[in-house]
Amino acid sequence: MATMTFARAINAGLRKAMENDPKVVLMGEDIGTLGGVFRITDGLQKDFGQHRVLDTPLAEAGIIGTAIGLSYRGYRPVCEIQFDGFIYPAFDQIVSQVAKLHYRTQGLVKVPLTIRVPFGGGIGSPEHHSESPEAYFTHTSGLRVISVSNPQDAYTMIQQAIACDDPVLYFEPKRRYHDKGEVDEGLDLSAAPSMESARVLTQGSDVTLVAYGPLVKTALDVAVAAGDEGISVEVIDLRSLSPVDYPVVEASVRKTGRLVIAHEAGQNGGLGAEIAASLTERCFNYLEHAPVRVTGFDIPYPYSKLEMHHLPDLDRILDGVDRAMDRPNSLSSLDGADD
Amino acid sequence: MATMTFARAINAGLRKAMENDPKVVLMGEDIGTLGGVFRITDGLQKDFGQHRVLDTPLAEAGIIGTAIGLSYRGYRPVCEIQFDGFIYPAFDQIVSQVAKLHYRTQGLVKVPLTIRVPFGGGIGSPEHHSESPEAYFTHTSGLRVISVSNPQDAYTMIQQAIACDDPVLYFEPKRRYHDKGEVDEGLDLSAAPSMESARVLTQGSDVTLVAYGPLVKTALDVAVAAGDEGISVEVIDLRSLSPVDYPVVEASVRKTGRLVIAHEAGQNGGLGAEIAASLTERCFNYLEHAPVRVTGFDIPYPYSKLEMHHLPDLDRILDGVDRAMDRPNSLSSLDGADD
Amino acid sequence: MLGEDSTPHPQERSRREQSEDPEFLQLLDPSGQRVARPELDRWLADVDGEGGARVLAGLYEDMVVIRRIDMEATALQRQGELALWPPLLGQEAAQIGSGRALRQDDFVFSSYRENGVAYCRGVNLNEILRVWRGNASSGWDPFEINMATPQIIIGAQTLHSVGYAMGIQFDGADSVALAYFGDGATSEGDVSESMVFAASYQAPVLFFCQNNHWAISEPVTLQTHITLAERAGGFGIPHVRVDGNDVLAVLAATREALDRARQGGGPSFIEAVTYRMGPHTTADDPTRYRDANELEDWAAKDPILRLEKHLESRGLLTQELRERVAAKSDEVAGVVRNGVITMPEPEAMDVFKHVYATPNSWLSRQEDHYRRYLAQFEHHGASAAGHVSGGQH
Amino acid sequence: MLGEDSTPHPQERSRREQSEDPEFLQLLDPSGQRVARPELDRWLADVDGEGGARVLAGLYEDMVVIRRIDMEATALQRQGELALWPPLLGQEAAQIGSGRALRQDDFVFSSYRENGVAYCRGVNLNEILRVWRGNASSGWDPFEINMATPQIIIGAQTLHSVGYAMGIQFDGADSVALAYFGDGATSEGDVSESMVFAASYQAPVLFFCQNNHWAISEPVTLQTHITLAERAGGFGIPHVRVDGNDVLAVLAATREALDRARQGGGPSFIEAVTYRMGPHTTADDPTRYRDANELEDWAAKDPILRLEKHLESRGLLTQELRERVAAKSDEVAGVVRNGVITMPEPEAMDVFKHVYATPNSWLSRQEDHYRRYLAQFEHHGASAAGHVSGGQH
Ligand SMILES: Cc1ncc(C[n+]2csc(CCOP(=O)(O)OP(=O)(O)O)c2C)c(N)n1
Ligand SMILES: Cc1ncc(C[n+]2csc(CCOP(=O)(O)OP(=O)(O)O)c2C)c(N)n1
Ligand SMILES: [Mg+2]
Ligand SMILES: [Mg+2]
Repeated sequence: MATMTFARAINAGLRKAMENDPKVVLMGEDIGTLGGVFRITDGLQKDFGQHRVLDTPLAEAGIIGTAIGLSYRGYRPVCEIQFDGFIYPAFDQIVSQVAKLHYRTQGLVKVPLTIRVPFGGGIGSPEHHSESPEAYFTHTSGLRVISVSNPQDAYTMIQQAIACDDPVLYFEPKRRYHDKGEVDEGLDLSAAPSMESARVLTQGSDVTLVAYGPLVKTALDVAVAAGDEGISVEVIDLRSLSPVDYPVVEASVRKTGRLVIAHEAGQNGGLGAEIAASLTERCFNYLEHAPVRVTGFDIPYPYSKLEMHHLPDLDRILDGVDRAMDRPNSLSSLDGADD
Repeated sequence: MATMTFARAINAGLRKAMENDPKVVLMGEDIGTLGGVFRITDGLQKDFGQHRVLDTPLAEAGIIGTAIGLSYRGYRPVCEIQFDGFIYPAFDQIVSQVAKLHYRTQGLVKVPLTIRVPFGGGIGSPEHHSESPEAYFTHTSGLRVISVSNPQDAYTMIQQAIACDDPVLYFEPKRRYHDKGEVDEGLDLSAAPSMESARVLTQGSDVTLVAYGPLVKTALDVAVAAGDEGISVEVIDLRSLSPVDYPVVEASVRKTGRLVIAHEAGQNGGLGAEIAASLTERCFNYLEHAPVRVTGFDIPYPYSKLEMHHLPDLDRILDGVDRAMDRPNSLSSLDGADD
Repeated sequence: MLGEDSTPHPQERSRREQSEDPEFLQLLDPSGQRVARPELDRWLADVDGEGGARVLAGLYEDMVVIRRIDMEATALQRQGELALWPPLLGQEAAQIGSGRALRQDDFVFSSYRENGVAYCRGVNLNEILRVWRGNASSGWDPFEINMATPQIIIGAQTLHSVGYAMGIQFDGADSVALAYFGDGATSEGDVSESMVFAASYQAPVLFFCQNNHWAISEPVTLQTHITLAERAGGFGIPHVRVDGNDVLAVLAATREALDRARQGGGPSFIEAVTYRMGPHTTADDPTRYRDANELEDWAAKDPILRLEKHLESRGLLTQELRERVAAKSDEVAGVVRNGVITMPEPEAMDVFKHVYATPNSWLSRQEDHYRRYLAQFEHHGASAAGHVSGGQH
Repeated sequence: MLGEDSTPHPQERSRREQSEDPEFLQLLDPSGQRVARPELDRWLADVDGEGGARVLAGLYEDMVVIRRIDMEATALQRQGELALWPPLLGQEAAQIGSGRALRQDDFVFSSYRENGVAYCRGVNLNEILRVWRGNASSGWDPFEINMATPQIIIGAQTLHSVGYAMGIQFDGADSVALAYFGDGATSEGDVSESMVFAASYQAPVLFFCQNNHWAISEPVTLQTHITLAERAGGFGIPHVRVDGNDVLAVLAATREALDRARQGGGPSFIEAVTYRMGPHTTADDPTRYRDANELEDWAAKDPILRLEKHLESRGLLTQELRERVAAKSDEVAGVVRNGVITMPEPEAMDVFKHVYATPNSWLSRQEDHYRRYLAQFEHHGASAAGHVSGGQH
């Protein structure tokens, strides 16, 4: 066990994957000499050489498109998209190629690509640097989408993503990069929980609170604050966004009868919509209140002076918990009204 | 009133918009001399000239990006994306520019762009020609998304989209292009229902069936077939996919207590998820069954010999209606089971 | 001052297209005469040397055979046996000249029209039309013939070829990756980015652009006012413009470029100037946008005709050759036709296959539900989904 | 044969960068001497003629002033008054030389580093830093100064400029659209596509590439092995490579290109070879990736120093000029600083403003809910959202 930052844990996981498999290559803008703008790949080019850690020309479609070609040749590329908002130029290659190649070729061509995306807000950046685009990818068949919330998972799941024969979008909550945690670097991958599994972080009986990535930490704080008021919150870290580990969430909701989902992305068609719809389908008769979504607004990510208004925080999520619990909340006055 | 095909109605609507406003220009691949691969722009270049109807180089980001520049200069470009699957190369320009420019500039720059997208399956095409990408855009703040289901709406709403100061994605159900209908070409736009409004097509008391674009016709067939079995279906054509006209759907669901949503796009994070989640939030106490989604599968669009298995058809939607009605259905055997 | 304006007025373009252009590589003139180009002769040693007759006959056979496959496919589409077909008619020299220059360990990434190249790679002719019948998303095993299956997203495959070439480099191999694409494709951002990457890493890739003058209804003059070969120059990539209807010029240029790549010389770009004599696909009606005259002009430059003239001038177009080639064409056409009409139909549950390489809980559930759904119809004796009308519900 | 390999070995590149390159346009040599270039002199008639002293003094003032604004902004960032700042230090000649060549009715689309160009356009200095303080998504009214607000998505604005130029064409006007972008940007597909469109329609647009040698930590040699000016040649666009630290060369080249566009001559491309003397942004640490020596070399080529030498050689660098420029710089810096520190704070509900131009029912509801949410805290006497801890809940 070692204590390390989230950023360092990803670095260590990448290093481990590269040591274990010579076919693993890293590609991206500024990831070599500089070690990435967040230093996630710090030192790796020095240790593994320029052919294992490639600084690429400034072109995202180019990065993903050439990574596909490398997959054909038997490589397992790990691509860094510098910031969430810069993934869109590569969207076509991801949606029409990466996601569909295995299907299109009847399973003959595997695309064991990992696409690392530092995502989400809260660090005071200018526009295009704080996006939460995960729902675009969960809606894309053929991709797997995961998001990590703590150093241990960051370390383990980057290796699982790389080892997986399917393409994986790996969303890193950039505002948590400096958080520290214990990491067991000796952990045997095969002993680790599957990358597809969700994890119950706190046992609770009143309400299920589902989060992923950056808001898991906030969700844990919510559980404590709500606990102080006598509300017992079961926090679930989704970990896998596509597929979602529904059996775990379902079991929890059957127990609590109430569900709150939190994410930074906008509400309209965000992950919360799918989870609310799926859980309603699965546990309609157990629900005591409609699933509640606490999300970013459906606006372009705002400039930094206002981002704390956009991001669901402790209070906003607590308000959502109150709503799910039929306690007084910000929308109480609308109850029963045709709003 | 004139009887015309769906395709012809769009053509007539474009012509009307171009006559009314010299700033309206059409851009796209093969839309000039050829009149578009679906002939939607047939004859318009001949009548309005090469500066009003531009054949563009083969580059979708280029089409949307230059249309943005034209917007800065006061034009109202209407861009044709030849097929749904070819919109992804333009995704960055749409998501990071078209959708965000008005917000970014505090309302100073308007982008009154219309992006026409022939979408959906059912015409036996090869891959990338039958996609239903609408949910990517409904999840994108700053865009309006509409889809038309009949010649009259096609005619009217293309004009409304062009007249709108916001960017509009206009999804055309390509497999309905040859359907005929009555079109009132004299219709005063200001008298027409708002482009944001949904429309109740059949009054019903047992279940609300929500559809849009290509499946509206199927939904109407479902209403007839279900009616034969004594089930009264209220069919709603959404027309606007973002924003959705929730008050109309909500009123219906409060009445029927049951909701079925049908679309061709995959289920995971599709429009059905948002509608199910929103309606559950809005009418939880009125619901007698969880909202039911009947959608395409979460697979890349299959090759044409299998597309009828992917696309929700009359029988699949009827099965969904049965589910919503708690009648025997394909999943009855799972009822109560932890599936 | 600004650099010389190299942009000819659109009207001047036709002039530049002429074979008089000294930059335009032609080794067989329109009358079928072999034009000497000392600097290139080493690439045609086999053609010009002793065994030349055999080599030329081989190229001739290939060109005739792929035209026949193409015609057969068009016929099959007209008869309703195929959903769609993109004819290669007129592009036989470009495809055979380049395809026959390749080594088995080279790897091809193509568009949808390069079925002649697939033929050179040894594609199973039973499989080549699966995708056009609508029975599969793609046609063959890419690793069996070292050629990716057709790419419909215009230009996307060029990046794949560069990535593959980077892998060749990492492996220290001397294979080459090929990217085939059209004149229209050159406008797509992906194609430019692929040249950026190829030049940056000096990857062993050959960009092979078939300029067939049209992108559906759009003439190449809409995409560029200068030659497409020059485009590559802007990225620092060696390039050449060849007569794409001259199989020897294509063969020589391709061999030179491949050799350069094998020697570590990095990427090259070949613009093969040819003509799409048929419609864009069987769904297209080219009379809506192009002159009958233009087609006639190009019919006179037919690549097979050109090679026939050459063979004739060397006394090689024997009755025996003609008969052999005709017999082979018939045979191949039969295989193709038979493959199409006896192709097994896919099964409903195949829609769920191969979406993922590893099990996926969400999709498995969907699959299970659909199986139950279909089973209902069996209970009721109906044949299959989509065939049961609501009335029978 | 394949065209000549125009790709120099990476090591050879530095040679080509030298001003000895005859293709490299320089009108002030490093010692500040005016180099005669007869074919260009007509573009500098005002500089070389009677009123030249005034023109040169103006350019000098501009360069010193924008450097001062830049330094002030960097200082404000260091003091925590700005969230971020992308310095233009070292690129003053490129920005002033081009910015001062423009007409009021031309329209600029830039990246984030062209604050010197914005200065030339007459930007309100109170507004220029709003976006970097985090108080707005963008800085100014694009239509007031005919310049779009900064673009962060690398290369995206080049397409906008071409579209705008197409609009100029439709309107029969003789304005020009400008696209400013960096060396790194040239690799993005959008930039290539913008050249395709510009060349196809012969749109009146000027591509102005500031090759400052770095894209964050990536040297320009990673993006290309040949010059960036040559890139434009591949699209059939006239191009020139100028010494971007020579304000007169930049001015002359820009004037020529603008004139060409106004005359209907279509697009042009200027590569201004310069150097980013500061970090990429205030968040960057360039010592991690570049040599101190390199910086020193370029410090010797400082564009302001160069112009000072020239002024000196013509006896124009008077005490009066120095004092006037210093005073102006102080004044401007004061305005900027004051603008920043007195900038009004945005209000919570502003997050919902201007998402749409027309009312949107979905968003209005969200806005209403958030208003109710915030109102709660007022009832409870708390200050604002995000400032209330869960404990007080
Ligand atoms: C990204 C994308 N945009 C548009 C299309 C539609 N489309 C199919 S083929 C074609 C023309 C391609 O022309 P070219 O590259 O010259 O190849 P050719 O068909 O002549 O072989 C177009 C526009 C597509 N398949 N992909
Ligand atoms: C599409 C996109 N990808 C990546 C980035 C991150 N990024 C910001 S600036 C930059 C380097 C740009 O270099 P260059 O074009 O040379 O301009 P310069 O900063 O030197 O002015 C990068 C990679 C971005 N902003 N947009
Ligand atoms: Mg073509
Ligand atoms: Mg730069």
